[in-house]
Amino acid sequence: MRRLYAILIAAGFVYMMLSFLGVVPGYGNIDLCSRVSSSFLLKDVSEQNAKNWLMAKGLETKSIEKVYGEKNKEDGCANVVTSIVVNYRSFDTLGEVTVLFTAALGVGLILGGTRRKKYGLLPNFVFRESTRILVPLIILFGAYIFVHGHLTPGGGFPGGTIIAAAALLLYLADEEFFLSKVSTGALEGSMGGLYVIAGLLGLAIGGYFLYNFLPTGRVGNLISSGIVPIVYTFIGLKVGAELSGLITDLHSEEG
Amino acid sequence: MSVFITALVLWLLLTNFSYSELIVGILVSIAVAGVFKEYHGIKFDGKLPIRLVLYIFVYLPVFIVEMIKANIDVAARVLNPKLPLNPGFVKVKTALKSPMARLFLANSITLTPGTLTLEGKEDAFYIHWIDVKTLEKKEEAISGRFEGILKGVFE
Amino acid sequence: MSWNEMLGQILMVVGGFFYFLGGLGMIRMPDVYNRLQAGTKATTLGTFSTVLGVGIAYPPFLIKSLIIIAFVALTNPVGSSVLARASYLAGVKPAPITKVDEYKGGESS
Amino acid sequence: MITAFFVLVAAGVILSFIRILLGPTSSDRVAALDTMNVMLIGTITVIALILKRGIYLDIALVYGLLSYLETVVISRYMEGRK
Repeated sequence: MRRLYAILIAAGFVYMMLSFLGVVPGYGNIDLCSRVSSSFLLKDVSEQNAKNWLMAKGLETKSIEKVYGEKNKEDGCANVVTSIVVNYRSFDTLGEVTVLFTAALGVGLILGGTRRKKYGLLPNFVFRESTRILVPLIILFGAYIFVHGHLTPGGGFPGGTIIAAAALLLYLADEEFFLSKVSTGALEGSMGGLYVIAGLLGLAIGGYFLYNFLPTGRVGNLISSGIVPIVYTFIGLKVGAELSGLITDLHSEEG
Repeated sequence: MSVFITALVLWLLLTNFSYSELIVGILVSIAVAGVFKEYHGIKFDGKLPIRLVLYIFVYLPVFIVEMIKANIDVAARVLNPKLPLNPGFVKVKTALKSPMARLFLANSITLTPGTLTLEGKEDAFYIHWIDVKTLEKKEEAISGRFEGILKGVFE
Repeated sequence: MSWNEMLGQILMVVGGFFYFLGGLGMIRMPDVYNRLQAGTKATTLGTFSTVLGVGIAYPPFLIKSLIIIAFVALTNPVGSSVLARASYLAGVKPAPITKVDEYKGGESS
Repeated sequence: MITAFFVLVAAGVILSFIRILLGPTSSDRVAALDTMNVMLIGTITVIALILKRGIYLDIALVYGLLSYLETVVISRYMEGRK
């Protein structure tokens, strides 16, 4: 009976995969690469490319400012979601970071101890050594994700989560490793404070909270879109420190 | 220092090259190397280029040939209707000392025909072997091909 | 279709065949250690072949494909090794045809 | 040819999925899940090739990292439970 159920569910899975085959277009038949946002994402925003795109759509090449110029003027983000999350609705993001901070604080109050919980078994040798190689590279990858948050999908929250994943890997691989609570607390507190200070600087310079006061630059470069990458760096470090502290709390015991 | 160089190379591979990327990459790599001043397993010295050349031109071809042989082996076993298996857990001694060389040896053992590393102790690996032929010559049959090469590359 | 796309697609189909072998090994092998053997080897070579095929068929992806290959080569054997040791220590019995056992109930501490 | 790839991968994924549903012990299930995850990494890169989006390669890398973490966490949990 169990096998029958298994085969039935697998047949449903087959049907799902086959229906997916119809959705995927054939090789070379896709038109996505001529979309504007795609050329922003691939950092190929030269004017010649824009002209080619407009010619292909049958539009006049005079409207090139309409496609590229305005976006460049306003916020300079290639990624629309980032420009909404960190530029237009940045106060909302500050609130979200505060919610996460409160959750981490609650877990720390309830579960926080000063000693590390031991598994009682040494981890596998292969796992120990490979973790020692992997962890710095994983943290670098997390930094890559949140520094490039305004160019590619990603940003502070996924980057911070990847940093916390590296911390979890360290806890699993090393019996002695214990992240000191002072360092994570100091990092998260200072990053949250810097976020608010960036907002207050915007208030002082531009007249309202979290004003984008730096020049926006050219879309597609790394140094563009004003304070957005800086704020995303703050958010990424803060979320990474918070989630690492949460993992530390879950790994510690009283006494 | 070695962490810094590795991190910077990985950063430049991940991004398209420009000067601002280079500057930010240097900053991030300094931060990562500062955090992992003590806890890391990436260490190398001035002989790195020789080792890299040796690694690419001596180790990798042997490794890839062994991997393709492993897969043909697995395919033959899986597609055979009689399923010829004779599994067992064996202990294999090794002479390698540096952790990196032993890590690569363990991974090579896992990816070559019919063997899977379970655990490494001070001087030995415990291995699940899918087809135990003999118990005397097991070192030569399992790890002999790689051990000399890795000793030359890493030590 | 140029030669590199052709080569890339051939590599991809070879990789898909190894993926299929991995799935078949998962079904046919008698116990968890043999299953891990089949699964790990077949999927690692399948991923090498597929991702290298993608990199060859479209050269702008080549560098990131190599990074993915290095990552999979470093993590996949480690993962299966950890899982094999864990299932041994958790008391999963090997299949009855297993003759030799020099690991003896996990003499690690 | 891409269609042939998808058919082969679908067959492999379905076989390991049946193993997830049947598996007598939980380590069988985790092994099958690990195999399936690696297959999906390859599939994501092929989809990146079809749609010509470099972003999906990053997604494949993150997916690989998370699947590795999942395998390791479940393994350590099973070890400690004994």
